Amino acid sequence: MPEREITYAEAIREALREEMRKDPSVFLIGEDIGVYGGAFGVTQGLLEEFGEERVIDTPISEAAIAGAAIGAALLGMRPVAEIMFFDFMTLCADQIVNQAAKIRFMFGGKAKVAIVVRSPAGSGTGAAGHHSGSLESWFTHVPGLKVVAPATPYDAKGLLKSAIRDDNPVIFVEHKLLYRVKGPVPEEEYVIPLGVGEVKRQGRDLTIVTYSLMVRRSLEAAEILSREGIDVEVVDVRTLRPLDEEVILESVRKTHRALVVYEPPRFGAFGAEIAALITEKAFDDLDAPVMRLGGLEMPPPYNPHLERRIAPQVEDIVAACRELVS
Amino acid sequence: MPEREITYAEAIREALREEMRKDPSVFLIGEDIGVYGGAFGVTQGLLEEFGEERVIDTPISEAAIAGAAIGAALLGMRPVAEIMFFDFMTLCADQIVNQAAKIRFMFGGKAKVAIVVRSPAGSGTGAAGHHSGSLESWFTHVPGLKVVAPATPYDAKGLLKSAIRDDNPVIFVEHKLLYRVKGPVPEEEYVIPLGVGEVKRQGRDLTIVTYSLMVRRSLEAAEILSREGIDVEVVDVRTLRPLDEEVILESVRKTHRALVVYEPPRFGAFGAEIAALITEKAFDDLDAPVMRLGGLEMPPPYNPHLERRIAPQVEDIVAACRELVS
Amino acid sequence: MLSVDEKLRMYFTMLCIRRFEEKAEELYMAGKIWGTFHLYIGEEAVATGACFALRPEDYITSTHRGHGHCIAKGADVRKMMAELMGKATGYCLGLGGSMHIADLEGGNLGATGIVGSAIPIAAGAALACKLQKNNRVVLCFFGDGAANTGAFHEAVNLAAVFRLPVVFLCENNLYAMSFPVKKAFAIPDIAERAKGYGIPGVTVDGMDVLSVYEATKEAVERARKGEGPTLIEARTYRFRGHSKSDKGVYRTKEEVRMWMERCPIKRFQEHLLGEGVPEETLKDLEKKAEELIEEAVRFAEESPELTIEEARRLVYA
Amino acid sequence: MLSVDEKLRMYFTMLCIRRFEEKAEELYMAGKIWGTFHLYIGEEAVATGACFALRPEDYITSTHRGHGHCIAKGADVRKMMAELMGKATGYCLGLGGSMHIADLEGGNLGATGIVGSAIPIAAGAALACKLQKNNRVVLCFFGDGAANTGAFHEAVNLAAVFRLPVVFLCENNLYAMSFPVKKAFAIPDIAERAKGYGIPGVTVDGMDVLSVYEATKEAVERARKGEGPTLIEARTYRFRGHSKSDKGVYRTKEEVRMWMERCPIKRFQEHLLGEGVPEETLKDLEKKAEELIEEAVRFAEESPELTIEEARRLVYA
Ligand SMILES: Cc1ncc(C[n+]2csc(CCOP(=O)(O)OP(=O)(O)O)c2C)c(N)n1
Ligand SMILES: Cc1ncc(C[n+]2csc(CCOP(=O)(O)OP(=O)(O)O)c2C)c(N)n1
Ligand SMILES: [Mg+2]
Ligand SMILES: [Mg+2]
Repeated sequence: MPEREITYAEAIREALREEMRKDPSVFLIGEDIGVYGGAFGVTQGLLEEFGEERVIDTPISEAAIAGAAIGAALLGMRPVAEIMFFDFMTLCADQIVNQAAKIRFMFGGKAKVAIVVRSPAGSGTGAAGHHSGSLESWFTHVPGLKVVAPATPYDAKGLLKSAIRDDNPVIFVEHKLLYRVKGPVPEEEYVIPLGVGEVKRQGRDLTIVTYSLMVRRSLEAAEILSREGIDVEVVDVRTLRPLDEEVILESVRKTHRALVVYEPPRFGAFGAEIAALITEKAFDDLDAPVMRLGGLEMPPPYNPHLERRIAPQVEDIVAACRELVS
Repeated sequence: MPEREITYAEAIREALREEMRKDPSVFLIGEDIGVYGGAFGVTQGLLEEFGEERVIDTPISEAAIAGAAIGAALLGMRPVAEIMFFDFMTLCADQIVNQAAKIRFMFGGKAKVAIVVRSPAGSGTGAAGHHSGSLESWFTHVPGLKVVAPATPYDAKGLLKSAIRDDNPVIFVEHKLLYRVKGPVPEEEYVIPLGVGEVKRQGRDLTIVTYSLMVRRSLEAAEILSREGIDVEVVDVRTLRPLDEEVILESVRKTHRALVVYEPPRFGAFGAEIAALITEKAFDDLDAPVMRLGGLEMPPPYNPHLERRIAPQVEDIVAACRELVS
Repeated sequence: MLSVDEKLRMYFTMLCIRRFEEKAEELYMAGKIWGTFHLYIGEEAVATGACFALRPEDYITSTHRGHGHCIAKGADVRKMMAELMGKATGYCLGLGGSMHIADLEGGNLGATGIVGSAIPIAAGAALACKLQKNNRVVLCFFGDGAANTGAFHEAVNLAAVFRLPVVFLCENNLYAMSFPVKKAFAIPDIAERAKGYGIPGVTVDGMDVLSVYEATKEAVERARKGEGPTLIEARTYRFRGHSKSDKGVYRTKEEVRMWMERCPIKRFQEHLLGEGVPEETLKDLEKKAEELIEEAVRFAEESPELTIEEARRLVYA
Repeated sequence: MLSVDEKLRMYFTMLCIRRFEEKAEELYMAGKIWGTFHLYIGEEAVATGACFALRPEDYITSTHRGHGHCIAKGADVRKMMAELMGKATGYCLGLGGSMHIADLEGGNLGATGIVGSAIPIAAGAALACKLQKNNRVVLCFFGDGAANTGAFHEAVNLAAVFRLPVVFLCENNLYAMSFPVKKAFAIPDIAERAKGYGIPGVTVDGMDVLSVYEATKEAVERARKGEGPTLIEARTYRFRGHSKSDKGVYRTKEEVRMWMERCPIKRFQEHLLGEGVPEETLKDLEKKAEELIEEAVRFAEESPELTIEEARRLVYA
């Protein structure tokens, strides 16, 4: 029997549905997630199955959404909050950073904030400066949080299930351009542990370390490069915090060259952490400095030709790889 | 005549006073900055001189403070907003990141958001999890912003004057433990351009790249190390965005070893950007991988002995340097 | 009292908004506009009535549903259409698009994609007006949904306690995306919120341009006299979906039809005819609006795009 | 009606708060407590009256000025004092300190250093109560200053539209740090804000423990019956500075003296004497409170501190 293929959005929905069926303490809270089904249709149908008590539409109040999730979690619930666009995470940053991430520690380890905050990041939809951001780097810098950014339907489902079961606050970074991408997802239940990366493609000549949409683009680039005889290994870290150092280092020790690819503006991003880490722990294995390919230093422009330029495209990754092995 | 010495807080106040005297479009807005003089006394006396129209106390409404500054700036004013603790920047993150930083670009370069947002960061005052944060790394990752973090009274004054005159939004990171530190500040007017770092101590054996309070600690460490025959160069980047790459690279090309020292949690911080940059641009000059010494991965604890451990202390810097040259 | 001439200018503005939106929709369907946008069709009376109560040198702040505000404040529809088509001749050089149109020279301080976020900015602009003693007023548009954001609360209170020259105009179109006002508020009138800030609050029929005009006029006068802000709630309705991705499952066909019957343009047209304006005159204005928008499309289509290098130079001043 | 016994328990609670705070101040002066804190002296009637209207299984959320809430909710003062002294036996193992005391088992969901930030958390806890159908109520303390944060607005509205079992108790002590309520609000009563959310609002004398008790009792009952939140404003005053760094330049000596004369403990004492409680009984309680706090100090002083490795293990579950 051929493996079933579903979209990234469907995979997320399945994870939500399965965890909600299994555990009555899981509920969803966010804007327009009920009858509207979410701005990207991710929660479509869940209101019908679980009712208004567990699929909770709210007013436009991001801080209250996050805060309510935290408060409910303190009483043992496992809320999954949806923040409609990642740009709006700035509106609940206090709740996430000062409350969700710190409460357990500040309260002497006696509290548990088992929340998931799902939010779509990324440019490429023509939505311009306020709906195209990728601020995941911010949250990787916050002790107490976990940050997950899946690249495939399979990973999205398995990681979201783990995130929901995790007793810590997890920021679950989805990518708008992946929602409609299909991939194999088995019917049987599975979970993918947080903090474990995966080699998405084996290769000898260089390692691309990346996550989310850029995994897909990197794999495409690798295919093109393989025709030129450049054999690229693609490491998908999947979880940004805690980071699976070993999967990265093992690969780099084999290929001796590393390219970190990421969508947010290049400067000050999480990609720098990966680059620094590789240099620190595999310096003697490196044949060339770790290279970074990030986004341009500008807010997302509206014009689609310009918008396309701000995030690394397949051709940019191809060019960077060529440069790195030359 | 011996040079005049004033504190970091006084230097900031002088910069505010001088710019307010010079330019009627400069005004201050924030909580308890008037009769109270600011939580750390920085704005003491300014209400008396400039009156309630230009030293504006507000309700506890951080988003409105930032937004009001932005709105006023659109009409040609040059507001200097004070956010009482850097942790509270999370409450106006939307206004700063989505509005202040992007407005100019999104509006086709036709708007000007000449605001300064001053805020004290850092641990060490026993104020625990919500009043000890160092989130400057976040803002270094935002195109459209500038980020400044002075280490001395002299720099604080000169950089703040430049920040106020700058036509872009500037995040001005102050450090609580520096407020009472004295240093020479001339009576005559001067400014220090943004984006220009400074070698604070010459040395041959290794380069420490750092900013803010850690400059002071690094200089102390360098003194100790010099007695052991280890000659440390200390580069204070002063401005985090835009970063003065040359002053860093020139130093590293000379010493061949680099240690990046910073207070925020080590992982995912701006220090990684500095480390990655050095590796990229001075790989062949490095005798050892760039080393990072950052804060521990935990929220600021209340207990003072524990609190002391989360940020690099002089002895930690000394130890790291010893390791790096060994 | 408004002269017939002024009323005709108002009518023309409403027509321009309607035609602009219909044309934008058409271009979107034809693949000439990308991304998404939020049409103002049905709400024309609000922006028009409100902006006509302003002086040219006054300011507005706008929203994601901002085309109407922009036109009512006197924008050049050519530059607006060029912006929607991402062209270098657009208000934002094609960098902002529908959700970020600003016309700073014309006093439009800009639209925002973050619901509620322009409310503090409007307060700040009003603060600047006060400090600069320039006798100007800021008119701040926002939706019912925005009234539940923290930004609304902080900014309205700030403006109230500082007695800033700003008018807060809540466009209550009964929905924030799919979320109905009756679920989002436990009060019947959003204007009631004014009481918590110690400012006047008033609810007006947002389908009647003259009511909106009168209410705004009064609020603007208060503001200009230094008596502080007013909260106006204009009850209106959007005839289209929330944005281009709306499947329209959250409101009934009857409800939409009922509101469409209250079309603000038809209603104003009837009023004008009743005042003795010849039908001919109105038809002429319709034609003129049509032409203006067609010309805007031509302009936009012929315009060039920015290069990435040009864009790069605009990040910093 | 409260029995004399219950009233005496209330009185004892107020005494414990007062003594705790005085002792904390003394220890701070002696260098045994570091950082800063915000004393509740003068406001004892609010926390006490309010918490006595709760059942033991109900919840509270607290603020930076939280010692009183904590004690009134039934906390062990030994663990509180240990927390202030940064000891491993403290409620938060010395990691939270004054501004972050939580007593989750006792139903105190915790204090916060970010003004206003616990209000959404209280709403969320109330949401959980509703979902869990556990018949519990959440009492949310916050200050007048917090009522101007966006978090207040979003959370109170959310609770109102969802009819959550939560009571919002605004401790209006006339100042947010140095900023007076009369400048921060353009309304005389903060309780007026309730109107904007469609919930009942009531202002009570926060220096009278019985008034606070009655108002809270009624609100708690409404909440428990599923009738949604209430906003209570308790007028009170802090006798000390805002925090340890306050120079006290923003209020007059007369004002402070005038309020100190209304001391809630003295007032309740007079009431009890009036009810025929022997002076002896009250004196005994004073002594008992004194001893309790002394014992707390001893406990705290003898307690160990956490190691950094132990702390490190608490960041993640
Ligand atoms: C802070 C924020 N949250 C959510 C959204 C997504 N969103 C865009 S418009 C909208 C509805 C806005 O409703 P309202 O303020 O009533 O304006 P309307 O669209 O009805 O004109 C929502 C939820 C957003 N843009 N910003
Ligand atoms: C969001 C935020 N802004 C500012 C502060 C600094 N601050 C701490 S307490 C306080 C005053 C709070 O006033 P109120 O809510 O009335 O409580 P009170 O101190 O009077 O009990 C301020 C401004 C803070 N902790 N959090
Ligand atoms: Mg609406
Ligand atoms: Mg107060």
